[in-house]
Amino acid sequence: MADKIVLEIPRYSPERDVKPHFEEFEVPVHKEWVVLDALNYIKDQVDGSLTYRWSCRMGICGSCGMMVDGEPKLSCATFLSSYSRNGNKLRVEPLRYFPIIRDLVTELSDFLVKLKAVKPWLIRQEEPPLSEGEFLQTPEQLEQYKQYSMCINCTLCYAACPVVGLDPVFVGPAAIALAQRYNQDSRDQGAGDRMAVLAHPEGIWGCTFVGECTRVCPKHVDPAGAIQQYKLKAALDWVKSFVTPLGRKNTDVRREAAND
Amino acid sequence: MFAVKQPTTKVLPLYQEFHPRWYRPRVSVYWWLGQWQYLKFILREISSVFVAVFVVITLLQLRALRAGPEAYARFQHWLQSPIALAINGISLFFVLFHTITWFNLAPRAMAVRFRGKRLPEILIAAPNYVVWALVSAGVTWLVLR
Amino acid sequence: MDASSHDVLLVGGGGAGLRAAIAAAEVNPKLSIAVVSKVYPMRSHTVSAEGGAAGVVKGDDSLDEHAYDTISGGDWLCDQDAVEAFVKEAPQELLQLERWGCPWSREPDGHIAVRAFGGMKRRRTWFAADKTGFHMLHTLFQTTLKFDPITRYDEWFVTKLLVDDGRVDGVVAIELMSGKIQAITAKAVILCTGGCGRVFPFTTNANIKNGDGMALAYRAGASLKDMEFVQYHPTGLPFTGILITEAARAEGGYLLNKDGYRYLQDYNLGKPQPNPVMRSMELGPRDRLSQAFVMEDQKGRTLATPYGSVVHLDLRHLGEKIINSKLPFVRELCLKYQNLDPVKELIPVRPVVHYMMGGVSTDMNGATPLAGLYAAGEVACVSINGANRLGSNSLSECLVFGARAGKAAALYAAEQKAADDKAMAQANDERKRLEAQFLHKQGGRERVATIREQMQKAIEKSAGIYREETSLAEGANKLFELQERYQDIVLDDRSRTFNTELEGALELGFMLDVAESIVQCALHRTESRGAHQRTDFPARDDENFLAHSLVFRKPDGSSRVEYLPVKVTRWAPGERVYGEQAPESPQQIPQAVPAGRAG
Amino acid sequence: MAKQSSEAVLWSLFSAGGVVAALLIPVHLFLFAIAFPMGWLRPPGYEHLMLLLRLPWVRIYLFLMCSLSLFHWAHRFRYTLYDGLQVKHLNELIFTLCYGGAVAGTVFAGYLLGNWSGP
Repeated sequence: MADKIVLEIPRYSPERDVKPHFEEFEVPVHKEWVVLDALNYIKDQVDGSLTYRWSCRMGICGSCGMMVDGEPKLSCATFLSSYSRNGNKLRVEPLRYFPIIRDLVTELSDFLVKLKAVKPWLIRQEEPPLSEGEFLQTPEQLEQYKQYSMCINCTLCYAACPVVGLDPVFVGPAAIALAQRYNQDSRDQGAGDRMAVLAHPEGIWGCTFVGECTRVCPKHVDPAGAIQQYKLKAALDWVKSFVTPLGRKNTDVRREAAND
Repeated sequence: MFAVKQPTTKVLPLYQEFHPRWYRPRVSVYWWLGQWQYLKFILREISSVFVAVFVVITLLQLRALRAGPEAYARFQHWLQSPIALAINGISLFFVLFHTITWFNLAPRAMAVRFRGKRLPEILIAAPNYVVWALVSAGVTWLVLR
Repeated sequence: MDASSHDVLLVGGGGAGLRAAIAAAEVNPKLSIAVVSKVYPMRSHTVSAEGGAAGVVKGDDSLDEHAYDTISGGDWLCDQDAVEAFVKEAPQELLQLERWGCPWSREPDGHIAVRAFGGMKRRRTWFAADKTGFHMLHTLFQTTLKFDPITRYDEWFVTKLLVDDGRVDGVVAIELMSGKIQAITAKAVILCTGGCGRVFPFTTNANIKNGDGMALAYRAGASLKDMEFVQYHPTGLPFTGILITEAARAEGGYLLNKDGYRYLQDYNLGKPQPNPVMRSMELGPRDRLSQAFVMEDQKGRTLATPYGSVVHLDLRHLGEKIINSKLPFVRELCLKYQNLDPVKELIPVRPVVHYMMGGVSTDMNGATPLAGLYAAGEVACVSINGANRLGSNSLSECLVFGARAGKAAALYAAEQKAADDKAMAQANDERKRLEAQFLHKQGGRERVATIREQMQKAIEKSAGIYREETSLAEGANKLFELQERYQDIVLDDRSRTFNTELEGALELGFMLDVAESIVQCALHRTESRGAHQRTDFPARDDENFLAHSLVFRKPDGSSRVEYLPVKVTRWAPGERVYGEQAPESPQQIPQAVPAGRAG
Repeated sequence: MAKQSSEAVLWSLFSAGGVVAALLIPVHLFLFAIAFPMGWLRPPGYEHLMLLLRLPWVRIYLFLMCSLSLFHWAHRFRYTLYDGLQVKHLNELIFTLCYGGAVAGTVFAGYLLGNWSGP
C-alpha cells in the first residue's frame, strides 16, 4: 500500500472563478483513514479554504456525500486505502447533477422543496386523543415500510440518477421513496393525497428504472424498487377507477382508512 | 409543479458580494458513455428497438404467408441473406438481454409478501425463467410438430 | 443591512429545536417561528443517537422508579422537581412522536416495545432498532414541514445574541451560502444547539457540536450550570470515537479485559450473570463503567492499540439473529469503520466523551434569567441529569423540555413588543467585528487547527475522567494562553461564499470559552460526584457540594463560580448502589404510583 | 388528471409488452430468423403454418405479441430519445412518432390476423 495519495479536487469560488479547476493535494494514507480524513488533513494542514460539508463521521447525518472516483459515496464511509493503487491519484468531486456553491458544496434547496412536496408526514383523517395510547402496529406492519424509512437524505441517489440530471423538475428517488415510506405505513391515510402529487410525468412516470439510485444508496433504501411499485399501484388504481364508480382519489383514501 | 430554475445566461454576470453564483455543470449528450452502468442501461433500453424490428419482420412474414406459398418462399430466401442474418443475430443478442434484465428487475418492481416478510428476489425471479423455458419449449413443439 | 423578524426563534434544528418549534406553533398558530441552524436540520447530532428514549409505559414500572433511577444515577445532583416533571411528561412526548409517525420497535401484538438500559431498574427505553435518534429526528423534521408558520434558515450560523437592557432581542447570523451577516430579531430566542463534545479530542460527538449555544448564552450574561460534569460513554470505537450503543450491553453484551474476564465485577457493580441484570455489571451507569476502565488500565489489564488502551465488548453469544434485529447499526458501524464483524469477533472499545450534563442554566420551562432567552436539550441544564446522565434520558429530555420551552417562549413572545433599532446597531457592530477580526484582518500567525488541537489536548489532560488540582490549574493556564493566541488567528479563506474556515474559527472561539468554564467548575468543586472524580478529593461532600455550580463570565472575560442548592423533594441523598446489593424497590418513596398508559 | 391516467395506460401497456417480449420474442426470433434460415432446424412447411394460423387462439396470441411488444418499444424508445439525445423539447413529435408507430403496427397486425383468409 502506498503511503501517499494525490487527491484531485475541483476548486470553485464564485468570487474568483467562472468554472471549477482541479487542484492536487498530496495526503498521507493511513489504514484507518477515510476520504473525509484526507480532506480534513488538507483543510487543517495545507489549505484552510478547502470547502466541504461534514458532521457525524458515522454515516448517519448524510452531509458528506461526494463523487469519489466517479461514484457517489459518503466520504466518511469510504476508505482511502481502497483507492491507493489507482496510480495514486483519486478524484473527489461534488455530487453530480447539483449546482455547485463552492468547491465540494452542492446546492440543496431544490431537493428540500421536492422532499416537502411529497407530504412526508403522517396524514390522518381523525386524530384520537393521546390518552387512547399508541396506534397499534405489528412488527410485520413495521417491516412493510421500514426499509424506506432509512433514508438519510444524503442525495447520493440524485447524483446517480441521469433523469435528475437531464430533467431538473423530476421529483427524484429519495423523495418518492419517502412518499412510499408513509404510504406503506399502516398508520397513514394519505396515500391518495400523495398519489395526486406523484402520479405525474415529473413524478413516478419520469423514472426510467436505471436502478443506479438503489445501487449507490448507503442505507439500502431501494428507491428504484419503491418507484416501480408506486407505478404498479398507480396503474392498478387507474384500472380500479373504471371498476368503481367513485373517483380515484376517494377510493384510495377510503381503502387505506378501512385497513386501519 | 416544481419551479424550474432557468440556467444562467451565456454572458456570466460578475460576482456581486453576498449573491452566490452557482456553477451548473451541463450534462453531456454522451453522458451514457461515461459509465458502464449507464451504458448498460441505454443498451437495455435500445433492446426495445430490436424487439420492434423483429415484430415488423414477423408482420411481414405473416403478410407473405397470406400472399401465398411463392411470396412466403421469397421471404424465406430473404431471411437467409447475410443482411437479414446480421440484423437478426444482433437482435437475438439484444432480445436475450431484454429478457434477462426484465426478469431480474421484476422482483424489485413487485414486492410480494408472504407472512409479513418480503419474499427474497430469487424466489420471484426464478419462476420467470421456468415459465420462459416452458413457453419456449411449447412454441418450438407447436411449430416443429 | 438586511434584517428579518420573527416571534420565536430557535437556534438549532435538532430534536429539542424542532420539538420546540412545533410546540410554539401549536400554542399559537399566529406566531411566526424561525429555526436557524448551521446545518440542515436532519444533519443535527440527534441523528446519531442510537439506543433509545426513556419513558414509563409498561405496567410493572412506575414514574417514581424512573425518577429514583434518574436521581440516584445523577448522584443526587438532579433537581428533583424537574425530574418529577420529566418522568411524568416523557411517556406523553414519546407517544406524541408515535402519533407523528416515528417507527418505534413493536411487540408482536403491536404495542410499543421497550428495552433495558444502563442504570435503569425497569425496561422503559423506547427504541427504533438502534437508530432511535435518527428516526426521531427525521420524524420531527418531516412533521415540521406541515407547519406553515415555521420558517427555516438552513445553514445560517449564529455568532451573537442581541441583548438590550437585560432582554434578548434576537441573533446576528451569517448566511453561509452568501456570507451575508444580518440580524434576525425575535421576541424570544430558544437555544437548542446541543453539547460541546468537540472541546475534547476523542468524542462521539459530531463536528458541529462546539458548544455554540453555551458560549452565546455565557457571553450574553447568562450562567452555565454544572459544567464540570462531562459524561464519558464506556464504549466508543478507538480512532473514530464512533459510539457503540449501550443497547449492545442491554441486549446482553459483555465487557471483557485482555484476559477475557468480565472485570466490572471487581468494581462494586455486581456478580456476572449470563443474562443482563438491571442496574448491575454491564448495565451499571456510564460514569462508573468509564471509571472502572481507567482502573483496569492502571492495573495493566487492557489491550494497547495505536489509539489508546481498549477493552473488548463481546456480542458473539447473542447470535446473528438478535444482532441483526436489535443492533443492526452496531454491526454496520463495526463492519464499515472497524472492519470486523461483531457476530464473530470482539469489538475493541474505550471510554469516549459523549455528553454534557451541564449547560445553560434554566428553570423547568427552559427559561434563563435573561428575559426572552430559553434553552432546551443538551445545551441546557434544567437539571435532570445531575452528575451523571442515564442512557436514554437525553432523547426524552429533548422532547419534554423542548416542548416546555417552546410553549413558554410562545406565551412570552405573544406579550412582547418587537425589537427596536438598537438591535440593528448591535448587528452592525457584530458585522464590523467579524470583518476586522477575520475577513479583513492584516497579519496574524495562528492556524485554527493548531489552537483547536492544543485546546483539546489540554482539556483532556486536565479534565478527563479523573481530575486533580495541579492538572486542572495547568489546564486553566494553557486555556488562558490559547485565548491570547486566538486573537492572533489568521484565515486562509477570506471569501464570503460558504466560508467554513471562518465558521471553524468562530466555533473555536466558542469552544475556548466553554472549555474554560469546564475547567473552572472542575477546579472549584473539591469533591467527587458522578462523572466528576477528583483524585485529591475522592469522597462525595454533601455538606458543601449538594449544589449546582454556576459559572458567570465577568466583564474582563474571566469567570466567576457560584453555587445554587439542589432542589430535593422526596429522595434524600443516599449511597449509589449497583449490582446485587441494589434495593429491590427504591427507598424513601412515600407512595408508589402505578404507571398507567401515558396520559 | 387526464395526463396522469394516460401515463398509467401507457406504462401498463409498456409493462405488459415487456413481459410478452421477454417470454416470447427470443424463441420466435431464434426459430424463424436464425435457426430455420441457417438450416440448423428443418423449417415447418407452408401448410403446417397455415394450419396453425387457422386456429383463432394462435392469431390472438400473435396479435397480442406484436401489438404489446410494439407498445413496449414505443414507451422505452420515447424515453431513450428524451434522455439519450436530450431532445425533450421535441416531446410532441416523439410522442406521436412512437405511439403512432405502435398504433399503426397494431392496426396492421389486426388487418393481417383479424380475418384470416389465406389461400
